[in-house]
Amino acid sequence: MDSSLFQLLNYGVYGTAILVMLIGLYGALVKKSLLKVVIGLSVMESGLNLLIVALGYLKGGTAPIFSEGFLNGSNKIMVDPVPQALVLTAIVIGFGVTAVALSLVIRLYRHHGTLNIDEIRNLKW
Amino acid sequence: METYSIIFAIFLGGAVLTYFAGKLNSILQDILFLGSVLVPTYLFFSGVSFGSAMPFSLEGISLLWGIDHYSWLFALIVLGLGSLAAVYAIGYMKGKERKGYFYFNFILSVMSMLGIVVSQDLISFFIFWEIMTWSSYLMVIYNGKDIQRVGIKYFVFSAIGAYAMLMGIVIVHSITHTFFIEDMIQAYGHMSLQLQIWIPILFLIAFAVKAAMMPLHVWAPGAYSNAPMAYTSLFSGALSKMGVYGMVLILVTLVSRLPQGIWFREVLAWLGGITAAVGTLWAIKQDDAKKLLAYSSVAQLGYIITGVAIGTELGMLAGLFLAVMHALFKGTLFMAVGAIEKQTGTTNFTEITGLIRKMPWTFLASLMSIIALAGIPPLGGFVGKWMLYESLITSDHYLLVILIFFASTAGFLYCYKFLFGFFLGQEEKEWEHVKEAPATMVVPMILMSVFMFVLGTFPGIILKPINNGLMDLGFVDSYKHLWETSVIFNNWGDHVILQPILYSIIAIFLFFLILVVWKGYKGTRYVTTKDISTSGEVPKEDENLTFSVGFTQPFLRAVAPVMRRQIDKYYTEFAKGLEGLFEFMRRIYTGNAQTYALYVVVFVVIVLLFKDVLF
Amino acid sequence: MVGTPVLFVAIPLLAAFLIPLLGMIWKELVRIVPGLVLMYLMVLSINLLNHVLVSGPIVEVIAGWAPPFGINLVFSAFSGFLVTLMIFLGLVVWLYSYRFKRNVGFEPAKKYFLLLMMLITGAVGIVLTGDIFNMFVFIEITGISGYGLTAFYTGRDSAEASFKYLMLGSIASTLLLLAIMILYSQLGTLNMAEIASKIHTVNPTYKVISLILFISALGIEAEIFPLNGWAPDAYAEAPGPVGAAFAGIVVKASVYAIIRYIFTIFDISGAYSFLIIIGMMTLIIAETAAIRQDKLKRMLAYSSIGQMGLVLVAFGFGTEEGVFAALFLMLNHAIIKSLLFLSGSYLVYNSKDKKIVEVNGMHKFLPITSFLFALGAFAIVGLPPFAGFWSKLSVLTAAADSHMLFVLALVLIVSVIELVYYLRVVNRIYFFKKGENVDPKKPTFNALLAMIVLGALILVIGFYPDVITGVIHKASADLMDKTKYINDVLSIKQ
Amino acid sequence: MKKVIVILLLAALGFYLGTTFFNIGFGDPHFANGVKDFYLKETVDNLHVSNTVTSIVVNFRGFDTLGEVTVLFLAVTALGSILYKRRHEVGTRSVLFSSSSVVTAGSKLLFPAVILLGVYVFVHGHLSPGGGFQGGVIIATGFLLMLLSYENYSVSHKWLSIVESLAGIVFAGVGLLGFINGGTFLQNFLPTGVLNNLFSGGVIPIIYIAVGFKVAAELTGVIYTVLHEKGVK
Repeated sequence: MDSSLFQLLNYGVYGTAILVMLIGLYGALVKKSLLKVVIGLSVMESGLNLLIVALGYLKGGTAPIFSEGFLNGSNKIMVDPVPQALVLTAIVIGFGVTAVALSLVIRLYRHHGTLNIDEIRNLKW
Repeated sequence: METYSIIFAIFLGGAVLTYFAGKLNSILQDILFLGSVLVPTYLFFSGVSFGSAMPFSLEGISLLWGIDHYSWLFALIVLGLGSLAAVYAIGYMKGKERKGYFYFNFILSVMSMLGIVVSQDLISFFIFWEIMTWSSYLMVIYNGKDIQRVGIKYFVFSAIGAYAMLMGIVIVHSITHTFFIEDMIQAYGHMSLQLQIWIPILFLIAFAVKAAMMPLHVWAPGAYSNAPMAYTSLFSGALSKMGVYGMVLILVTLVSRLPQGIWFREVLAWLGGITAAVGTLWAIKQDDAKKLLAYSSVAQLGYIITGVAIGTELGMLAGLFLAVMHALFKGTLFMAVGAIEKQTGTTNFTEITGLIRKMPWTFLASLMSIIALAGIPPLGGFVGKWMLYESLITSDHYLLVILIFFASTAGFLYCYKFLFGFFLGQEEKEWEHVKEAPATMVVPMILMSVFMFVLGTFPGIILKPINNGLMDLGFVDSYKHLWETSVIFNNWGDHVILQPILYSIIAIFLFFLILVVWKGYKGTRYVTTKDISTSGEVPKEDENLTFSVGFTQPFLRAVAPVMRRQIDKYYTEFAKGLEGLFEFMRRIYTGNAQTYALYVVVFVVIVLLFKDVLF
Repeated sequence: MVGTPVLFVAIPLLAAFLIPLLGMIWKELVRIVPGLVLMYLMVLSINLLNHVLVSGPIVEVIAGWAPPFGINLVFSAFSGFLVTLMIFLGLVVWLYSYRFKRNVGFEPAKKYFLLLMMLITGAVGIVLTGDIFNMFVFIEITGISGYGLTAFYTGRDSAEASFKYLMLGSIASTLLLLAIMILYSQLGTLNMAEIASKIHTVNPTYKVISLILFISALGIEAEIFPLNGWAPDAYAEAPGPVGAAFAGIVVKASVYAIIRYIFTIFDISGAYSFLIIIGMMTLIIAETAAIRQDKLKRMLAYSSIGQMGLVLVAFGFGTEEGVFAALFLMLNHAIIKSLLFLSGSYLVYNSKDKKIVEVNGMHKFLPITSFLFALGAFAIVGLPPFAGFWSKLSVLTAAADSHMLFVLALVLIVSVIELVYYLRVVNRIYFFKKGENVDPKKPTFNALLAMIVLGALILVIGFYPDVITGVIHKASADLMDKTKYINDVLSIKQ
Repeated sequence: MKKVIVILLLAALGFYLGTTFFNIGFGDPHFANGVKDFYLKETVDNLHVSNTVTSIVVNFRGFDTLGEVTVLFLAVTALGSILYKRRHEVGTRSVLFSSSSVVTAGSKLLFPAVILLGVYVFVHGHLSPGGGFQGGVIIATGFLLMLLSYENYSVSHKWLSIVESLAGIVFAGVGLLGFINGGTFLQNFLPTGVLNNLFSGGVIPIIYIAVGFKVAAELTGVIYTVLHEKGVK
């Protein structure tokens, strides 16, 4: 592949991933609805996962599976499998955290009758 | 040295046992209490010898316990007054609640004070210092009165002092790598000038707090008057002397080797003088005997500080002699107030009058102490005051003499107020059934009065140990009798006595005493406060005509401008301001989850921005 | 060999999966099993610690792949000391809450004990693991258990506290993963020892950014100001024993992680002074906030945060003396603050707002609890002859020896503030009149026993600190010796 | 105002992250001697697992996965603890609706297929993309489908819990067996078979099947718990 095109891809892939992260973080920091905050956190994690997977990519590499096709084929480059394994773990953990977060949102809604994060501050100072 | 271990084990075990014995039997508790103060006292004076020390180590720190003549002198104050106060406390505490608590802290206080004087290293010194602080704090809050203000003020000032000392200790340690006081003294000469100035300051702050020196004295009146009197006699008599102990130690061993040391001395001496004056003025203003004595303690400690700070041979002698005397007479006075409080339930001059016939022994003890306090011959107080004046004059501190003399003279006002307010004046019906305090309370007072009397004539009894102590500290290069520079002492055989002229004073005094008491006892009649008429007007029931309340008014009006500026107020304002600031600062925690998350982002961004500076 | 470190994780996990099944057989088992597990681990950790102190660290590989290929656990003097401490506290907390949770019913009790056990396991895992990503997993285990436990009481504002914790926790895990991935992209390995041995080859810019992200992420868990917004709420709203576990166990693990990164993995010297800066900030802000609190547990929480700031300062000196002081402080803080949380939560047991004024006059009703609280208060402000004094002394000595007189003075000034608010509470307990509508609750026997154990330890360490300082000295020497750590781990062959 | 500050801050953060990662570069080998080469070699030579990600997840870094499974388990437990009271009081669904018969019949038809797909995915986790987690999620979607289409479809909580626990025990137990047989936790102690065969990879398929069951049970549990949560109004 052309190197300048690849350079563009570099900015594109990482840029997208980071942008997704920042969008998620923005949502978590600014949106007033608890649900949107939780969504923001999830989006942030997704961006991060994208970033991690992108880090493991190698030019021209295939999926790290030694299928028959790969063993018999000519392309011997594989992408880095470690980030993929890590991302799997990160996704699962992210799922767990999101589930707990949503259950807390349910509790908070039950308790306060609102999802506005500014009104849920009985604990302060 | 096994003795130290045994002594401290008895103190500790005794304290705990005494506390729990209260659950079983009150008398057993009293006996245990007395035992755990008196037995170690006996063991100490019979079993501990000079020069031998007990080294051991804790947490990798080498510690050393031992005594020299200097610390022995203070051990004498602590244990002597401690034992008498303990006997007194038995009577005083009878029937009061929280007896176990009182006994526990009493024993711990005595133990910690003894610990301070036997400590030859800074760590055990500090540990005992802190135990002393918190055990006395627990006594200050014993009554539960005003504890959030008075109690915490006491502890905060003590802690400021103690932490200043701790800072000094660890700085010294970072240079010497040991905690021995000996090593600190050795290494002091090689330190940088900055440290040579700062280390004594840090230590002196701690000692000045305990010795209630201006401007660190504001805790004292409240704390002294809040603690139970049986303890206050020890508190004011012995515990405050720990400040003097440390001060003399620092002044003699460190400051005297510093060329700039003269400034330390001047500042301390003046602060002491001002303390004496201010303490006296405030004492005059009080209507409560506890408060009066508390301020008086502050004032008396001012004399002591001035004496030791002047640092001439006589000045040091005067300071330490006054320290011993103060332990005696202030101990007695607080005991007397305690006895009155116990018998009448109040300590207010405006309420009590004419107890002289109800509590004659208490009166006698009070009279002796007041004479000693005022510095009137022939009691020991005179000797101390004389030496103080002489040392001030011979070292050309004329202004200071005037200040001290003013304080001392003004002091007569409150001395009189105390005597008159309680014991003289008309007998009120209200106090008709008041009886003399029980023997356990009276005997210690009388004993101490006797000591005061004896010391007035034979000051050598205590001057010699003081002399030896100062020699042990290395106050002067070669052994000598420091009192020889004074004009009032005679060496009589081996004993130091006052000029024979004093004997005639004693004789006259005794004559008048007998005359007045005997005569007065015979020819009095009952007169109530209201049994007078002023210009034909009969005073109403609710008019307070007690003489002792009003007679100081003119004087107080004269000095009112001075007294308007209370240091206490500034401290309070400062503390309030701080709390306001803290209140403002904790608004950082807004309670909004998003704000907290924003903090995280801000933190990360700021650290990233400054990463080249920080890392 | 008396056992192996992997059991610290494997046994509780197995038990955690078993507990729901056991609960179907006999309901009481859900309370007993975690205790049994912790007891076993306590014995194991003491045995291993004894072994390690004599004959050097145990490095255990998992799945048979030698470092850096597999994940490895390192039980050294340093980590072993912390693990033993954590498990001991876990045991105490379990003992304390054994009957305390009886009135909440079977299902919540099952979940409570399960989450508590996993909270401890997660913290232990953080300390034991030798792999940065594995540490992330354990941090998440601790985190999720923490969220669940914080929101345990349904009636209060606990969900709010838990949500704050969770929100910051999520951000923390994002930052942590970013940091891990930056390191991985440079070195291609996740093993701590190998990273440490190769870290000098990494471009300094990446190194610093990665370290900043690590500190920020772990700082959230370690309650560094200004990342600690969740902490006071979570401490105050979680059940008392959980507050104790947070203060004594979770925070310790996070601090361990920060320290491991700064001392062993990275070679950035500026990080030490950075530790001092953030530590001092945390100390000052937290203690000043604590003095103005009107809720007891919140006050304790701020105090706990402040103490952790002091721990970081002590680590920041970067000397062995400083590390010793910090470890000693961690030990004392774990014991004393746990005692304060445990006894404090009984002092305000039945009150609605958990206000400080509600402890007024409690000593008449709860004499032993009150005494233990007072003991803890005296100990935590560093009054001799209690345990806190020795650690404070060693911190100050370390500060003076590092010529940080400014830090020394500030720490002492803050100590005075600390003193004031603890004394105010103790005064209230002993000398104020009990409020009208306050209904004291007598502690159960096992709770009392748990508190007494901690109280006795305070006295023992206070009077004779040598019982523990030998171990701490070895632990601090172990942390300082980076080369040995790398060699110990990387010398393991398949 | 707050938004502007946040955007500025995020821009700064993005700048730092962006420059870092742009400099790291995309698709280039970043490091020389990473562990991945070892993994790629060993998974073929020793473990006979063709999906390297699986061999990393289950074997090389199996400890992480154990933790990961625990996180899920804890999430379910925490969820149950957080939402406890309501579920105790009201056992009915919060959202009640009736689906058309097309939906219900279709779901019934699809359900076995979904389950089968899930099982296939996790059984073949060591051969092809996929594995326990993915398979488990697919199975859980099958249950989600049923729960959405039938208003009174219920899953036995007890059985979910039992499956979950048993699967967890199998995972940890296999790990401990490895400890007993091989000396280290999670070590492979079974014959590894032939590469690219269904029965290959030693304990890896066993663990992944357990994970599949566990994830399926846990996710179903989460869905079920949240569905039965009643709102405040």
